[in-house]
Amino acid sequence: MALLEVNDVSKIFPGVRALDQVSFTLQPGQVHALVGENGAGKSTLIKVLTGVYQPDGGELRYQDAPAQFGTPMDAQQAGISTIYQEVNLVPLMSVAQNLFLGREPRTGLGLIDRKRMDREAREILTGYGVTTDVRRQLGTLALGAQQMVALARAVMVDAKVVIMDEPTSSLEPREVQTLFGVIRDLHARGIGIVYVSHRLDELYQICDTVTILRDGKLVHTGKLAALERIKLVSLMLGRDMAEVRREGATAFSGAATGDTDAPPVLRVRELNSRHKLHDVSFDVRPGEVVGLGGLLGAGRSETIKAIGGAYHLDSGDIQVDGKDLKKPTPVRAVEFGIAVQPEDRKAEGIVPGLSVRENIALAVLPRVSRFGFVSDSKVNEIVDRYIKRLRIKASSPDQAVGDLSGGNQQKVLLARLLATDPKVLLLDEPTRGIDVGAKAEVQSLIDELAAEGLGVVLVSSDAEELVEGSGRVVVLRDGVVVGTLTGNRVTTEDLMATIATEATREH
Amino acid sequence: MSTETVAARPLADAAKIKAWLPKYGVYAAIVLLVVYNIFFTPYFATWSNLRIQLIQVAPIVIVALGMALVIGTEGIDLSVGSVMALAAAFIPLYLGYGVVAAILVALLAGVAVGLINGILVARVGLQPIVATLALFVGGRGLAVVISEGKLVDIRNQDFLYLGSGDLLGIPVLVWIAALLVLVVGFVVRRTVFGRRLLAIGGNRPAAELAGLPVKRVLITVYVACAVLASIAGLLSVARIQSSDASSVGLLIELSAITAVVVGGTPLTGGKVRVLGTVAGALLMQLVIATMIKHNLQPSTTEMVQAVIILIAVYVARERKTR
Amino acid sequence: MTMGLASEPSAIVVEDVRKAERTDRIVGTIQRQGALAVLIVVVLIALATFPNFRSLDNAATILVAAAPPMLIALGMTFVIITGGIDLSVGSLYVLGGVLAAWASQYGILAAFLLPLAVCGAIGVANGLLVAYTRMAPFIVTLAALLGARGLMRAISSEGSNTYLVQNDAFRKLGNGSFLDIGYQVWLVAALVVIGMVVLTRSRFGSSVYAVGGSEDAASLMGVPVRRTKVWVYVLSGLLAGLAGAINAAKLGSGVTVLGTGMELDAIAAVVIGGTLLTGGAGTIAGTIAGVLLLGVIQNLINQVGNVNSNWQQVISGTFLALVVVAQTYLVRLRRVT
Amino acid sequence: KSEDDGATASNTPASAGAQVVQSADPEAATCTLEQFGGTKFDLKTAKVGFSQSEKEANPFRIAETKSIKDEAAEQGITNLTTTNANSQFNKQISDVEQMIDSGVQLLVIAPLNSDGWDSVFAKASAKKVPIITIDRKINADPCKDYLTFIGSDFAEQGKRAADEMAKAMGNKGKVAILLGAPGNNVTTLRTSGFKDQIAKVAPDIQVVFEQTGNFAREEGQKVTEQLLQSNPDINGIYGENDEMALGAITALKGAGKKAGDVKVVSIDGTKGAVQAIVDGWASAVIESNPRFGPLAFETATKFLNGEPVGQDIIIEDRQYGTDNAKTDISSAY
Ligand SMILES: Nc1ncnc2c1ncn2[C@@H]1O[C@H](COP(=O)(O)OP(=O)(O)OP(=O)(O)O)[C@@H](O)[C@H]1O
Ligand SMILES: Nc1ncnc2c1ncn2[C@@H]1O[C@H](COP(=O)(O)OP(=O)(O)OP(=O)(O)O)[C@@H](O)[C@H]1O
Ligand SMILES: [Mg+2]
Ligand SMILES: [Mg+2]
Repeated sequence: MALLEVNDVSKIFPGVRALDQVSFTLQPGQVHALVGENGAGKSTLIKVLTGVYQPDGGELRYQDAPAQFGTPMDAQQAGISTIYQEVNLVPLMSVAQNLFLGREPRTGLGLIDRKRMDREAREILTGYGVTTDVRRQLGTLALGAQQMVALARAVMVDAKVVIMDEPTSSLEPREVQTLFGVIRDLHARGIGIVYVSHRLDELYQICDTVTILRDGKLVHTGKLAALERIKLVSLMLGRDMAEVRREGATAFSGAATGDTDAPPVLRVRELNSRHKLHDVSFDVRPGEVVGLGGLLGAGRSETIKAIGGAYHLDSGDIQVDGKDLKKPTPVRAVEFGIAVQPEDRKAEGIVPGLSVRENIALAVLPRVSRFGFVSDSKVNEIVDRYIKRLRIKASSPDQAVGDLSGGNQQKVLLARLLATDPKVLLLDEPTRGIDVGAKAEVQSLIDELAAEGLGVVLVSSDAEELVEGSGRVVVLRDGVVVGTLTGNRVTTEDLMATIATEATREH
Repeated sequence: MSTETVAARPLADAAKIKAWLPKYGVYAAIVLLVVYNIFFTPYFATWSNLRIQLIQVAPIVIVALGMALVIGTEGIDLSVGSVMALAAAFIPLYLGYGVVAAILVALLAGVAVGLINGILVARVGLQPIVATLALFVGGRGLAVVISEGKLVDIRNQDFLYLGSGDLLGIPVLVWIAALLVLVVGFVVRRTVFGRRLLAIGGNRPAAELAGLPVKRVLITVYVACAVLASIAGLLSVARIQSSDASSVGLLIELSAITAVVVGGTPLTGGKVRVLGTVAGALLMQLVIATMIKHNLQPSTTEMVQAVIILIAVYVARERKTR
Repeated sequence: MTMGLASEPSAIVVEDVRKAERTDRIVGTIQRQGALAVLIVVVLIALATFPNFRSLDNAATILVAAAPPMLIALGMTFVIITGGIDLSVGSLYVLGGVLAAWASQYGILAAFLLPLAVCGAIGVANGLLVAYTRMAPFIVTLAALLGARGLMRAISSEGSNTYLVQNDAFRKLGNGSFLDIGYQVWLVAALVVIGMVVLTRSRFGSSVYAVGGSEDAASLMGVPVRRTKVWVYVLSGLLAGLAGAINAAKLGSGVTVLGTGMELDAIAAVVIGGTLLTGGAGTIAGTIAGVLLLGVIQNLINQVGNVNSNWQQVISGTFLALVVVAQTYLVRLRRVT
Repeated sequence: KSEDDGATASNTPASAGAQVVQSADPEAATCTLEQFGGTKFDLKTAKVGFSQSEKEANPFRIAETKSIKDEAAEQGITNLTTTNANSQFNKQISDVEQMIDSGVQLLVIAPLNSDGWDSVFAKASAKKVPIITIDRKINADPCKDYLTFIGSDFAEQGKRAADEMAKAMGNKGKVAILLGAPGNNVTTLRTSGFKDQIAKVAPDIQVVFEQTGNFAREEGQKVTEQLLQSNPDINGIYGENDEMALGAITALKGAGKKAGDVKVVSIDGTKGAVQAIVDGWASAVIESNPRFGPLAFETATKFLNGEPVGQDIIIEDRQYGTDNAKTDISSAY
C-alpha cells in the first residue's frame, strides 16, 4: 500500500520542462531521499505533491485514492506537512504565532487563546533545543532556530507524510542531530518522509530509499543502501563514474596557507559590537584561506559584515594591506579591496530583476565608465571574462539573474566580487544550497583565488568543507574567539572539540 | 509528432501575444483610441489638434519622468505638485532679475525640496510616501505664503516664449519635454547613475553590500524628480502666462503616477520604462481629450479613466517571477 | 510532544537571548506607543497653554470630528498590515454619504444598508483585483478612487444635487449624544474595539499579519492569502461607506464636496501610529493615537487663532515630518542598543 | 473659494467698490433679536468668530477675509477669532463647532457648501449664537437656524451674464460654458441662471458645449483649447468665473483668434478680467463683491440694537462692460 504516489506527472514553466513524466512512490514509514542537481526539479515535484502547483499532466494518488490538492492548505488538512526549501515562516510574527498559524488554540468565544498558545509553543520548542522567548519576533532568531520552528510546525500536526526540502542547509551539527532524532521518531510511527538534501552523508545516515531526478526526469529509484555513493553522484550528474571518482569529497586541493612570512593583507583587531562580538581579532595573509568556525549564532556573519562595513561596530581596528580602514562602510570597504559575499544570496546578494551582465558589473561601474557614461565594450570585456572563468551557465548575459539556478546565481555574485579586484574575499556560506557540481566548481575557484594571492575568509557550516578548504580556522563562540586551529590541527575532530570546550569569556 | 506541432501553433501565438501585450499594450491602446477618434471626432486628425495634445501633455510627461525614476527605486514622490507651486511662486519674484535668474531660482527651489525628500528617505529612513507627504501638505502652503496668495500675470515675452513659442514649427514646450525624455532615457540606460538606481530598486540590501553609494543615489533621484517638477512648474507658468501657486500642479502627482504605471513601470522598483511613461501620459491625455471633445460630464470621464487604467495595468502586469 | 533531543543551551547564550528579548519588547512598545507618547505630550502642552482646550465640549468636538476619519483609518490599518494600500476610501466616504442621505427616505436601515452594500461591493472589486490579478493595490484603488467619485457625481447630477436626510432617527444618530458624547463616537469606539479583537485575537487577524509579513510563506503555511486580501479591502470599503453614512447623519445631507485627500490623511494617521507601510506589523491602538494626533493639531491651530491658512499648511506639514522623524529615531535608538 | 479668483490683488481703499444692498422689498421677511430669541450683548467686547471656507489664495478670499478683519478693527472688536477650512468641508464644520465651544457670541461664516450644517445649527441654537452667512447661502431657516444671509444672487449673476452674452453675440450663434467646480451651488446657479435666461432672451443662441474648468485658469485654458479644436465655430464663451475666462482668452490667443472674434463673458470682477474688457478680449464681466465686512457688522449691530434686519440681504452687483471698464477698473479687486 502506497501512502503517496504520483504517476507520470509533468510540470511546464515558460521555457522549462521542470518535471517530465516523473513517477514517485512513498510508503508508510519510509524515509525517502529525493536527490538531483540544482534545477533537477526536486522542489517542483514537492510543490506538485503539496498543492502549490497543479501538474500539467499525470496523476496524484494519496492513500490509494486519486487526490487533488488545490492549495497547500488542502494538502495540509489531508495530512501532508511540508518544510519548504526557503525557510517559509513569517519573520515579523512571534515564534508562537508562526508555530500555530492557522490552527491557533481558541477559547470558548472563538478567540485565540494566547496564553495557551505561548505555553504550548514553549513546550514544543524546548523539545527541539530552541529555548527562546516564544513571543519574540521569529525574524530575530538565527536561521537555524527558524528552521527548527518550521520543523516543529510541520511535525506538530497529525501528519501522515512529512516532506523536507533541504532542511539542513542552514542547520548546525547539533541541530542536525535533533532533526535526525525527529525523523527516526516519525519513521517509527509509520509516517512517510520525503527528504531532500545535497549533503550525501546525511542521506546515507537516515534514508532507506532514494529517487534521483535529472533535468526534470526520473533517472533512478530504489534502495539507497544498494547504491554506491559514487554511483549516486554519477547518476545525479549524468557523468561517468570514473570521472566522478577522481574528484573526492570536496574540490579543495589542499589547505591554502599562503606565504607564512608575508605581512597580513587583512588585520582585524578587537572588534566589538554589543551582544554580538567581543574582541574578535585575527589576521589573513595573502594567499591564505582562513576559516571561521563555530555554531550558528556564534557571530561569524556579524564578523564578516562588520569588516565589510555593513554591521555596526562599537570599536575595533581593521587594516587592509597596512592601511587603516576607519569607520568602515560598504563603499569604503570596497575601495579598500574588501569584497563580501553575504550569507543570504537572495535577499542581500543578487539583484534578481537585472541581467547577468548588469549584476556582474554593478560594483565596478565607475571603472568601466567615462564621465558617468557606461562603456558597453568595457563592461562586456569584464562580463565575458568572468562568465568564462566561472563557467556561468546563462542563456545570454542579458538573462535576468533571478531566472538562473542557485549555483549560477552564486557564481554571478562571485563574479561581481572578483570584478572589483579585491585583496580580501569574505565568503559567508559560499556553497549553501548549491548542487554537487556547482559546489565543486566554487570550491576549486576559492583555491585558485587564494593561489593568486588573495586573502580569503571562509564561513561554512559544512565542517568538512571548512577543514579541507582552510589553512587555518578561527573558532568563534558567542562572539568570542575561543581558539585557532593551525597546521595539522585543522581537522573536523579538533574543530568539534574546540567548539565544545567550555569557554571562559575574558572581558 | 505532426499533431503536436499543429496543436502547439495557436498556443505559441497566444503566448506570443501574452508576452507582447505587457510591453506594447499601451501603444496599442493609443492606436485604438486614435483610430476611434479619427472616425468619430470631428477635426481630430489635424496638426493643430496634435499640437494641442502634445502641449497639454508636456508638463505631465516631465513630472512623470521624475516620478518614473523615483518609482524605479521603489519609492514614490507625492510632493511634485507642491514643487511646481513653489517654482511658480518664485518666478514672478525674480523675473525682474532676468529670465535666467528666475529659472535658476525656481530650479533651486526644486533642488531644496528634493534634498529634503531625499534625506528623509535615504538618511532618516522614512518610507517615501510619508516622507513626501509632509512636503505635499506643507510645500504648497509655503508657495502660497511666498506669493502672498497673489496670482501674478507674467508679461515677460522671453519667458512666455517657453510656454507659447515655436521652434521649427514645433512648440518650445514640446521640444523641452522631448529633450528631457531623451536625457532621462539616456541616463537610465547608459549611465552609472541609471544602473545604480535600478539596482537599488531591484534589491536595496544587495546594492548596499555591493558598495554602491545608495544614499547618494537616492538623494540624487529625489532631487532629479523635484527639479523636473520645478521645470514643469515654470513651463506651466509660461504657458498659462500667470503664476498662481494655489492651483498650478494640483493633483498632478496622481496623473504622473498613473502615467508611469500605465506605461508599464512596476511600483515595485528595479525597472524604469521611459518611453512607456510617455505613452502612458499620452494615453491618459487622449482619454481626457476624447471625453471633452464629446462633451461628456466629469462623472463619465472619471469612470472611463478608472476602467482604462485598470485595463492598461491589467494587461501590462508583471508575470509572476519566482 | 517531546520529540527530538533537548540540548542545554549555554548560559551565555541564554543571557544574551534574554537581553535581546527585552530590547525587542521595548522596541515594540515604543513603536506601538510612540504616537501615543507624542499625543500625550501635545495634549499636556495644549492643556497648559489654551484655556479653551480644557473644556469638555472641546474634547467632545474633537472626538466627534475624529469619528469618520477613525473608521477610515481603522480599515486602512487592516489593509496596510497586509502590505496593501487603499486610496479609494476618500471617494467611498463621499459616495457613502450621498447614498445614505438619499436612502434615508426609506428609513434608517436603508440609510445604512445602501452605502454599506455599494461601498462594500467596490471593496470586493478592489480586493478581487488585488488578490487575483496581482495588480498593485496602489493602482487598483487609484482607479477605484476615480470610479467611485465618478459614480457619486453620476448619481448627484455632477455633484450639484445634495440629498437631504429625510429620516429623523438617522439624523438623531448623527447629532444626539449619550453622556455628552456623540452617538457616533460610541459607535466608532465599539467598532474600534471589535477591530482590535479581530486583529489580535482572531485567526483572520493572524492571517492579516501573516499575509503582510510574507505572502509566500503565508500561502505555503496554508493561510488563505487571497481570501484575506479580499476581506481587508471589503472591510476598508465598508468602513469608509459607514463613515460616510454617519457623517451624512451628522451633516443632515449628502454633501458632495467632501473627502479629497482623506485617503492621505488616513495613511498618515496609520503610519504615525507605527504601522509599517511594508506590511506585517502595526496596531490599532497606534492608529487611534495617530488619528487623534492629527485632530488635536488641527484643533490647536484653531486655538491659536488667526493663523493664515497658508501658514497652517506649512505648520501641518512640518509637524507631520517631525512626528514621523521623531518616531523613526525613537525606534532606531532602541534598535541600536 | 473658487468662484472668483483674479488678477493681481490690490490695495484698493475699502470705500471703493463697497457693497451696496439692493433696495429691499418692503414685504421681505425680517428678523429681530426678539424673534431670534437671543440676548443683547456688546459687540465690541464680544467674542466673534469668522470661519473662512477656502485658503486665502486668491483675490476673492483675500479681499473677503481682509474686509472682515479690517472692519472688526474699525469697529473696535478686539476678540475676533478666524479659522480657515482649507476647502475641507468637515474641517469647516468642526472649526465652527470648536468656536461655539469656546464661547463665541456671534459667528460670521463663509460656507463652503450650502447643505450639511445640521450639527452646527444644533450646537448654535442651544447657545443662541446668531450666525451671519456671507457669499453663499445655507439651505436652512433664517432667523431660526441662522440669522441672515448677505451675498449676491448667483442665479441672477448668471442671468445678467446671459443678457450680456446675448447682446455681444447679436442674439445668435454657438456658445460654450466653462463650468465651475462640480458639486458647488455657485456652479449650479450660475449655470441654470445663464441657460434659462439665454433660452428666454435669445433662443437662437445654442449652448453646444459645457465642460468644467474647476474655477481654475489653467483648466479653463486647456478645456478651451480642446473645444476650439473640435468646435471651431464657437462664437461665445461664458466663464463662470474670471479665472477660467482669462484662461480661455489665453487659449484664444494661442489658437490665432483676434480680440472680439469670440465673445467672452464672465463673473467676478477681478482686475485682470476688467483689463481684458479694456483690451477688447472680453465683452462683459459681472461683479461678485467680496467686501462683506462693513455690511456684516452693520447688520449685526442693528440686530443687537433690536432693529429688524432682512433675512436675505442681497447685494447689488455691478458689472463691467466696454462702456465703463476703463473708468471703473480701479474699483475692481
Ligand atoms: N515558478 C517557476 N517559474 C519558472 N521556472 C521555474 C519555476 N520554479 C522552478 N522553475 C525551474 O524549474 C526547474 C526545476 O526547479 P526546482 O526548484 O524544482 O529545482 P530543485 O531540484 O529544487 O533545485 P535546487 O536544488 O536548487 O533546489 C529549474 O530549471 C527552475 O529554473
Ligand atoms: N538555537 C537557537 N535558539 C535561539 N536563538 C538562537 C539560536 N541560535 C542562534 N540564536 C540567536 O541568533 C543570533 C545570531 O544568529 P546569526 O545567524 O546572526 O549568527 P551567526 O554567527 O552569523 O550565524 P552563522 O555562524 O550561521 O553565520 C544570536 O543572537 C543567537 O542568540
Ligand atoms: Mg529546490
Ligand atoms: Mg550567519
